[in-house]
Amino acid sequence: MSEARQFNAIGRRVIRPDGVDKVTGRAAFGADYTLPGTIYGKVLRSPHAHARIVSIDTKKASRMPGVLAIVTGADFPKVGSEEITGGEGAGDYKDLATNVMARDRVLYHGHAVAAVAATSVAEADAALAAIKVRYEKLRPVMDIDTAMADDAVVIDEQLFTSGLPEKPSKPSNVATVMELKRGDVEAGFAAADIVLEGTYRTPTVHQGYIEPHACLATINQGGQATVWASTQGHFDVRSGAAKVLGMKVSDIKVIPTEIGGGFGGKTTIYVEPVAILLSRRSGRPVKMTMTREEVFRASGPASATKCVIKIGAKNDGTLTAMSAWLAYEAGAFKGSSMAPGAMCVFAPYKVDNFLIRGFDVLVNKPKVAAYRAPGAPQSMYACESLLDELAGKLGMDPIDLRLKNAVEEGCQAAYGPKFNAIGFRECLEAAKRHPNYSVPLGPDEGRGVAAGFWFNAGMQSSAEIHINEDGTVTVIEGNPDIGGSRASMAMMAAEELGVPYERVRVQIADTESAGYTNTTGGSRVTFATGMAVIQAARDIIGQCKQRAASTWGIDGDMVDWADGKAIPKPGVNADVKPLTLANIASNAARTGGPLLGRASLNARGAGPGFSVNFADVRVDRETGKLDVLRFTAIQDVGKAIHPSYVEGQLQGGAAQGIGWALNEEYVYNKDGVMENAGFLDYRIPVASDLPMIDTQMIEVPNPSHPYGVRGVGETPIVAPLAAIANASCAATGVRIRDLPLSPPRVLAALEHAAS
Amino acid sequence: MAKVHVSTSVNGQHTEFLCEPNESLLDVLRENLQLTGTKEGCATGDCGACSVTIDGTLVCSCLVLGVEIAGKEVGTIEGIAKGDVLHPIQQKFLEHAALQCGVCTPGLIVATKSLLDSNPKPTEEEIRYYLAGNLCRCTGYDKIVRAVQDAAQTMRGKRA
Amino acid sequence: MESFAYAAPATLDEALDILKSHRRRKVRTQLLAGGTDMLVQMRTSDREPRVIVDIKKLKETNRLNVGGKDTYVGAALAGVLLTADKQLVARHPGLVEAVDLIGSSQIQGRASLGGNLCNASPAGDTIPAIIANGGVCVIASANGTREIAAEKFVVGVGRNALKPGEILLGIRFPKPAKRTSDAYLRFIPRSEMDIAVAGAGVSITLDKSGKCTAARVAIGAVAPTALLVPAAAKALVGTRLEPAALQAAGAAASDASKPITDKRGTVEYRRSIVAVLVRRAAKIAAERAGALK
Amino acid sequence: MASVFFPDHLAQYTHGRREFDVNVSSFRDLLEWLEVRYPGISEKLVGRVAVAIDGDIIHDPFLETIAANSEVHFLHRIEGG
Repeated sequence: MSEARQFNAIGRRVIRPDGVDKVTGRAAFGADYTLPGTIYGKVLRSPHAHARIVSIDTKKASRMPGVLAIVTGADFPKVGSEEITGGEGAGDYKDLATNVMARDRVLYHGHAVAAVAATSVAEADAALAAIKVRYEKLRPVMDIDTAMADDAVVIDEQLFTSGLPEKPSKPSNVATVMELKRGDVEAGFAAADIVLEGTYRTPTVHQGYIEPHACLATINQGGQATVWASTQGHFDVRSGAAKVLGMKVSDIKVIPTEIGGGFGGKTTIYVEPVAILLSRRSGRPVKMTMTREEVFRASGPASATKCVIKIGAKNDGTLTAMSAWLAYEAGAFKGSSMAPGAMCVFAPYKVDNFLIRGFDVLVNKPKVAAYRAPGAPQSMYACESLLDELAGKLGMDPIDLRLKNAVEEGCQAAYGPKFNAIGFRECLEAAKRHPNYSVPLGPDEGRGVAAGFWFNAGMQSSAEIHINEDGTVTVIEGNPDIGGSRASMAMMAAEELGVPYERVRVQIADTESAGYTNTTGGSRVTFATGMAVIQAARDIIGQCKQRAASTWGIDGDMVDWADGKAIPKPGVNADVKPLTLANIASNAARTGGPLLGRASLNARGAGPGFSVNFADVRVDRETGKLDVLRFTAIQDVGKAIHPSYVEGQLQGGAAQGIGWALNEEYVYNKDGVMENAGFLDYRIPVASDLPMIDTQMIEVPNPSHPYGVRGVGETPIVAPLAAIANASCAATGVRIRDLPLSPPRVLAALEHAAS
Repeated sequence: MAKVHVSTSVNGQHTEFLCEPNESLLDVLRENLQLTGTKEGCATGDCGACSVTIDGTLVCSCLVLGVEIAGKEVGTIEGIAKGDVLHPIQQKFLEHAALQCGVCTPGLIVATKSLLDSNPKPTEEEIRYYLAGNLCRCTGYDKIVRAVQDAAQTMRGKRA
Repeated sequence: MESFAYAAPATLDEALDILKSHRRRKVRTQLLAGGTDMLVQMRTSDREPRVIVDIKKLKETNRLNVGGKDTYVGAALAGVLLTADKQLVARHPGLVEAVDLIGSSQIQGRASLGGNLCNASPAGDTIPAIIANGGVCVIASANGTREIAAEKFVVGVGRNALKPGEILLGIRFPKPAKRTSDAYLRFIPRSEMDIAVAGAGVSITLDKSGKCTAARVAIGAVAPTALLVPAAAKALVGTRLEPAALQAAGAAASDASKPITDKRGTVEYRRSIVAVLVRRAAKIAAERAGALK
Repeated sequence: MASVFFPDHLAQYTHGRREFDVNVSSFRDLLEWLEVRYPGISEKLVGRVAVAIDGDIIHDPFLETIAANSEVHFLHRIEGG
């Protein structure tokens, strides 16, 4: 791309096209759709964390008033084992089906056991209460240490650890082992002047999107289903529901509703196939919405982890060796985000000798789902915390320590390939220069620094551009707009076509109206789908040049496109007026028919995102409470298409990371029952918990994107955990390695240190 | 026992509906009156997505019974804009990009209006505490607070 | 199917009649004020049908009087009405602080002092503040009215002293003596929206010289009910709230507490911070009562 | 010759060998080259692992050019949230 390129549309802070509907209450989210005759589906959930289902008796429930259909696991087809070709944590269709509705065993408290459709929610709830399920309780396995112990209860007798050189002889709760290494780690430690080691734990946390999962499904007697769903990826809802129900993909149409947050948690399916089946059984449209309690108990949280990190360094801060032992809870089925966690943990640093071992571990908790840079926050929290300790021991500024070892273009990443243009060093330097970094601290206050990294994804996208008869532009694409992406698509189309942003409208189309498009996730939309939109716009421009040429009676390659107009190339001897998009569109019928541009691609070259965050916190030494005073998020964003929404990603990720660090955790009792399944006691940050979150966008263009875009959505959640933990350590003088840094834990540590 | 007939006013319009005595105002608005701009995030009063006003007082509609609003004036997000003219709060939320997914936005706008109606010049701290019952998981609140500050200034200007 | 019914009597007599007639027919009734706890409970744990008797239309439950002798706060008045009353804030600042701490702005639009008391949560924020202010519950029944001290009103977790057919009309507070003020503090992990992990309401009376002549200390969320802690008050009386006196009062509160470990805090943690809260609240109350800083 | 790398957990498919120097011009050719030496390996790799060619991560590689000095790394597929 050309560095000096001047942009017209992109880089501005325009008003998003869907904004008015969202500030007036008109935007329709998952639970907002109703069809004539709609009835309501509700799910009966397991009261036990681990049990065998002995019997299910639905007779009484089926005779309850208003009840039109009841389904249990026996009503679903048997689904064979088949890998879901997605990314980390995507798992297996058999597991997906069993997670949607339990068959012979329940594997976590909240696991779906049966479902009812009735003419009202109250009637459905009453019927659920009348279903009799007999269970034979089994001992729940609730944490990594228990699950990995030699005498552990094995959750899945068919599960043999994969990733080992030879197939093990016994089943295990460890689904997968992964190893990454380079150089000679023992020699590296031997060569170090200082070697530090620490064990870090992070709890189960939830994405905490404000809109619960919701869908409306209807299926006709011919077997064709239509589903309105709040999802990050409606094509994935289609493929998942088709597998779980044994249907043809072409028989399911999924219409994406507006989505009230996802953060990775709405990349899989829960109620959608159940709603289709209930609709088939009842002959009526079925609406299903999870309660908030169900969202916590039965949708996919992020892994709890145990990470052991060891770092060796020279006295000047040069890293000589690093090792990581990383165990991630997968929940009841295999497929945690351990692998990306392992690949990220040392990604920001140059080190010749390292050994990373990762373990994907089953426990009796809900199957984890992706959560913003899945896997990275946990392992990098551990590594970035230990680096902070190292900086302290060496008496080095923590930014200087990182600068000493930072990767740059051409360095080989710990996960394999060499980096292209990246902005880690630039972020570190910006942090060091940032005025917030030199604000004086008061008593009981501390400052902490940490770095973050995420790969960012490319994958498949499609886009169509229609030029309407008045020259306005309709963009059709297939990524639910979770945070302003309609605006960035419209801006990129406007930029390419040379028309004002206001003349472009973006439509998020259903599975039958948009070309196949991968999920809104992996920070891929602005990058990959944006690239498809740009290519579709270039397709339009090519056609317009041809139309202009035929209008003028000159050769197509004699026409240029500039400022939204077709003009003859310099030197062309034609006395013609430039033709605008509107001119060409109005004459389209005579020059070959409607103007329709298309692109589909599998995007490569997603540029990785690096960040540096620092936080100031104050501790109340009598209660152990930490207050965040200042937070600064610096990130290489490639090229900010809409700067406000990019800043918003940095701020939102920071807030989620702060919550993860300070208060958020699933609290389980000894029976494996989550005790805080609501927003009252699962404490996400509220407005008064946070300061303004200062952002600085560094723009090191991604060479693989026409405008230099790199994904920005996920990296922001990675660094805050350690930034807060390191600030807490600086404020309190005590290093706490387990998250969250809740007041009781901090006070206990302070008291322990004093005694 | 039978459904209850309730006569009330919603966004200035006389409105009548039938509801179960234990049905929440939120369900009445969304299901009976098809006013789906008011959102359900938790149904326990912890998220504020269902914020509405009753006789000008800000409440969570999930914690009010439909039968309780007989004879009252209910204000919802659908009544904030006047015809095709956005309220300054709505305009500032757009200008400041104070929403990402947008599901908490109706509740936040209703709550912000309630704040600024009673306190035209709130400090940042007052804004943050007043809106503490409106959870937003996307924005980190920064741009929301700035939008509210800017809206307050605009509204003061209009009043003067 | 059985269902719920709703009644919103306009007078006290009508309300008492409704309670009486349903009792005779053995129909379960439930009094409704702001409903911010009740509706959640109805939705999550207690789905049994009953007749909901809304007491918000009664004049007796809606009266607010900061009078010459006593203060009277109607049981159904929403928090916003109390926090907006300048006289009430001036006379019982700690009580109003406690009201203001309950939930969000939205909750403040509904939640009431009477509801918080009747809900009888160990962690109810207003309860220690009511007790510290010497609050007396005014209860009506077909037989007339009776009064009981607030510390006797809550009898257990989720249980109060109301008998069938009775309605809590309001809470009466004696007018504070000269140079008396109060404060309420609670501890929560976030800045808002949480349930108290521990709470402390303190009322302090000073003489002209700044010596404490009377005190009431009540603590919350550290026992099945809020506790009045005379030993903590005793540690303050006769002192000028020097650090040693505050320390002793805190320790007395800590000793009196009988906390449990749950998702919101441990026994040790609650014991430890209740002392901190008592110290801090006593200091604020004394400053408000006119102590020199 | 292009350099091809397998991380440890994928080197089980290559009998533990982690590095190769290969003379191929496209990813399709590379897969054929590997299949000849390790029959069945394509099935383990296609659709299941990603590849980075000169730093660009590609989920579903097929016709991508591999230059004489290219570096090709097989790696776990990353999708993200």
